[in-house]
Amino acid sequence: MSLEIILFVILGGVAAVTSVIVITRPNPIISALFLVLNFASLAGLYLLLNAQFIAVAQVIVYAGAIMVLFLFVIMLLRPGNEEKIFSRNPVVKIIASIVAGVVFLQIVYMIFFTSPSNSVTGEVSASVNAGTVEAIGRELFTNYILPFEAAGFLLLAAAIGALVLAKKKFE
Amino acid sequence: MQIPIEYYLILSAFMFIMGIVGVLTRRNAIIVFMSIELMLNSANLTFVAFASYMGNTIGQLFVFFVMAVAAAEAAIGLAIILALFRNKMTLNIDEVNILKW
Amino acid sequence: MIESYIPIFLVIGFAIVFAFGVLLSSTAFGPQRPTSEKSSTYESGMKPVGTTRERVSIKYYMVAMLFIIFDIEVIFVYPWAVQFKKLFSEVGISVFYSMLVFLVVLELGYLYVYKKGGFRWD
Amino acid sequence: MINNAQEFYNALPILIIGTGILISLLIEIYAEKRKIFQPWISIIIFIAAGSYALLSIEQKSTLFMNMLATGGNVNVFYFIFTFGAAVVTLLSINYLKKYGANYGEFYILVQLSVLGMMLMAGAKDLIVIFLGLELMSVSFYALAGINRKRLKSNEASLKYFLLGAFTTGFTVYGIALIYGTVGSTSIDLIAEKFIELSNNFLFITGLLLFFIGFSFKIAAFPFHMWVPDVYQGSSTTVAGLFSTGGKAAAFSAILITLGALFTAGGAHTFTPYLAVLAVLSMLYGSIVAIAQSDIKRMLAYSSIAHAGYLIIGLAAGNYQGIAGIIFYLAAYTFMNLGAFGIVSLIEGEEEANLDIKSYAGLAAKYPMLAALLSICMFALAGLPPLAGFFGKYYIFIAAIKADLTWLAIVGVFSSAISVYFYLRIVVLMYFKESEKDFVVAHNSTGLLAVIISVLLVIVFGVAPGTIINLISSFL
Repeated sequence: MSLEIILFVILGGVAAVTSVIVITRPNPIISALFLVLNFASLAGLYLLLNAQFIAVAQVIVYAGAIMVLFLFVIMLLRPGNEEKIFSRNPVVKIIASIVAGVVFLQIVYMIFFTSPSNSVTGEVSASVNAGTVEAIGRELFTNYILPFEAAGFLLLAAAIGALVLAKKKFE
Repeated sequence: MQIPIEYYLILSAFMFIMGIVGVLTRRNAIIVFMSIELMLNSANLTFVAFASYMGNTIGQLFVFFVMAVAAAEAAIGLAIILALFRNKMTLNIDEVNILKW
Repeated sequence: MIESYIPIFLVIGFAIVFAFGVLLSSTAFGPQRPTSEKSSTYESGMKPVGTTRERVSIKYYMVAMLFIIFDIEVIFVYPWAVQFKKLFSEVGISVFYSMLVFLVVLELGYLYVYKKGGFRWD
Repeated sequence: MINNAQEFYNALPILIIGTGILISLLIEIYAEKRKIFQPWISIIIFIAAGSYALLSIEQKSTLFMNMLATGGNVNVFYFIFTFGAAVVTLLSINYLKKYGANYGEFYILVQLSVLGMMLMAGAKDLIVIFLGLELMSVSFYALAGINRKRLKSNEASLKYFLLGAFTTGFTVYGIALIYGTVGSTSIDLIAEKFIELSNNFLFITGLLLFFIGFSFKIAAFPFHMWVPDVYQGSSTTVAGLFSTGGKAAAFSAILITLGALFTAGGAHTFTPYLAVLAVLSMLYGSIVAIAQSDIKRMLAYSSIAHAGYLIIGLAAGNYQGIAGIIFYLAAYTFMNLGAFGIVSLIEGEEEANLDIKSYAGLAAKYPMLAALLSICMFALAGLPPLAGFFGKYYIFIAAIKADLTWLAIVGVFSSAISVYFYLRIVVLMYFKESEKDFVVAHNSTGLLAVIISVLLVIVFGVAPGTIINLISSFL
C-alpha cells in the first residue's frame, strides 16, 4: 500500500459518497455543502494525477461558484419547501435507480473490456510536466488562441444574459 | 502510476450516472442544476485521468474550457431561476407548467 | 511525485485537527451548566420568533453572479502571466494581442454591467 | 494567429461579427438613441459578413493553428446564419415593442449566438465545436427568457436551460471518451484513427454520447420535449431563430464530424441508429402537429418532422446526402423564417391571435399576408416547384442511392401527412369566414423581412440545380 493508493481510496470514496448524498438529501443546503466536499476531493484527485494547475483552478472556481449557489439556496428556499424524494411515484423512481445501476454495471464492464490502460502509455515524467502552469500556458497561447477568444465571448454572453434576466430594475 | 486508469474511469462514470439520476428524479431546480455540475465534473475527471496517463496537455486544457462553460452556465442558469422565482415564487419544476410540458 | 505534496497535506491535516480540536476541547474541558434560558436561541435578548429556515433577502446577488464570470477571467490570465516572457521571445507580439483582445471583450462586458447599474445595491 | 493578409481576408466573416459585437456593446453603453440605431447596425454587420462569405466562397483554407476552416460549404453556412439572423433582426424591430421587451441587448445576444453558430460550422477541433455550441446555447437561453416579466417566457427559458445543460453534460462526457481513445480532439486525427478504433467500445460510446448532445439541439425525436414549450413560450421571432439557425448550426457540426468519418470509410457505422431516429422524428412530428391548435406549437412539431427528413440525409451516408442536407437547411431556414415572420406580424399584443382559428378569412382582409404565408406553407409542405420540394427530393434520392429506399418511402409518406396540416391553414385563410375581428398593425420592416425570405425561397426553387452543384463541388 503506497501513499498514492491510500489517497486514491480516501478521495475517490469521498467523491463517490458525496455525489450520492448530493442527489438524495431533501434539503438543498445540505446538498450544496456536500457538493463542496465532492469538488474538494476531485481537486485532490487532480493532484494525484499530476494536474497541479487544474487542481488549484478547481478550488478557486468552484469555491466561488458554489458559494454563489449556496447564497441562492438561502435566498430562495421557502421554509417547508423541502421535498421528499421517492415519495411521489416511488415505483418509477425505484425503476430509474435500477436502470441507472444496470447502465453503470454496463459501463464498468465496457471499461474493463476495452482496458484503456493498455493503450495509454503511462509516462509519469511526461505527465508531471504536462500539468504545470507553464505547459498549459504554452499550449493555450500558441495553438488554442481561437478557443481562448471564444471563451471570452462566451463569458461576455453570460454576463449580458445574467444582467438582462436577473437585474431588478431594468429598462 | 500504480493505479490503473480504469479505476478513475469507473469513479467518473459513477459520478456521471449519479448526475443523470439527480436530474431525472429531483424536482428542485437548484438541485437539478447541482446534478448537472456533477455531470460536468465527472467529465472533467475523465479528461484529467486520460491526459495524465497519456502525458498530454490537451485534456487539461479542455478541462479549463469546461470550467469556463460551467461558470457561464451557472451565471445564466441562476439568473433564469431568479427571474422565474420573482414571478412564480417556486423552485419546483413540476409547478412550472403553464406551457404543456 | 505525490510525496512532494506531503507539506500541503500536513497543513490541511493541521487545519482540520486544529479547527475540530479547539471546538471539541472547549466542550470537553469547559464547565457546562445549561439552563433553559442559556440553551435557547440568542436573538439579542429578545424572545426567539419563527423558524431558523427563513428566506433571507440578499441584495448583492447580481455581484455574486457576475463574480463567477470574472473569476474565470482571472484564471485565464494566470497562465499567460507565468509564460509571457518566454512566449514573447518565441512567438512574438501576438501573445500580447491575443490577451489584449480577450481582456477588451471582457472589460467591455464589465463596463456594460457597470453602466447598466449591475453593481448597484437594490 | 493570423500571419498574412490572405488569412486575414479569409477570417473576415467571423472577425466582422466579433468586432460587430463589441461595436454594438459600445453603442449600448454610450449612444443616446441606441434603441433606433442598434438593430440597423446589427443588420449591416450581418449583411456585410454574409456577403463577404459568399464572395470569398472559393477561398478554402484553415486558420488559427488548424482550428477553423473557411471557404466552401463553411461559407454557405455562414450565409445561412447571417442572413437568417438579419431577417430575424429585421422582424424584431417592431415586434419587440409589441411584445414588451424592447431591449438593445436582444440584438447583441443574437449576434453572439451567430458567432457561436459560425464557430460550430467552421470548427476543425472538438473544442471549437463545444465552445461554439455553448456560446450559441447561452445566448439562446437568455433570448428565450428576454421578456422577464412574463411567466411564460421565464418558463420557456428554464426548460430550455435545464435540458440544454443536461445534454451539454452528455456532449462533454462523449468528447472526454473520444479524447481518451484517440489522444487528441482534432477532427482530422479522429478521422484518421477511426478505422483502427471502430471496434473500441469506449470510442463508439463517446461518439454516441456526442451525437445525443446534438440530437437535442436539432430537435430529433426522443430529445424533442423542450421544442414546443420553448417555441411557444419565447418570442415568435426568437423561436424562428431557434428553429432555423440553431438547427442549421447543430447540423453543420454533425456534418463536420460525420463528414470527416466518411472520408475515413466509416459512413455507415451509425446508419441503423440514424434511420430509427429519422423515422420516429418524422412520424411523431407530423402526426402530433395535426392535433395542435396553437400555430407556434404546430410549427414546433413540424420542425421536429423536418429534423427527421434531414437525418435521412445523414443515414444515407453519401455525398449526395450531405449536399442535400445543406441545400435543405438553406431552404428550410428561409421558408420557416417566412412562416414565423408572418405569425409575428399577425400576433397582437399580449400574444393574441396565435390560435390557428385566427387565420380564418385572412385572405379577404390582408391578401398580401395570406399570399406570403401560403407560399411558405406550400414550401414547407414540400410542394413543387418551391425550395422545400427540391430539398426533400435531393435527400430522398440520396437515401435511394444508399439502398435505403424504405426510408425514402417513409419520408414521402410523412410529407404526405404534413401536407394536411400545412394546407389546413391555407384553406382556412382562403375559404373560411373570419371568426375574430382584429387589426394587424402596419409593420413595414417586418413585411420587408418576410418578402426577402419568400424571395429567397423562390430563388432556391427556381435554380436548385446550380446551387446543389455549387455545394457538391465543395465536398
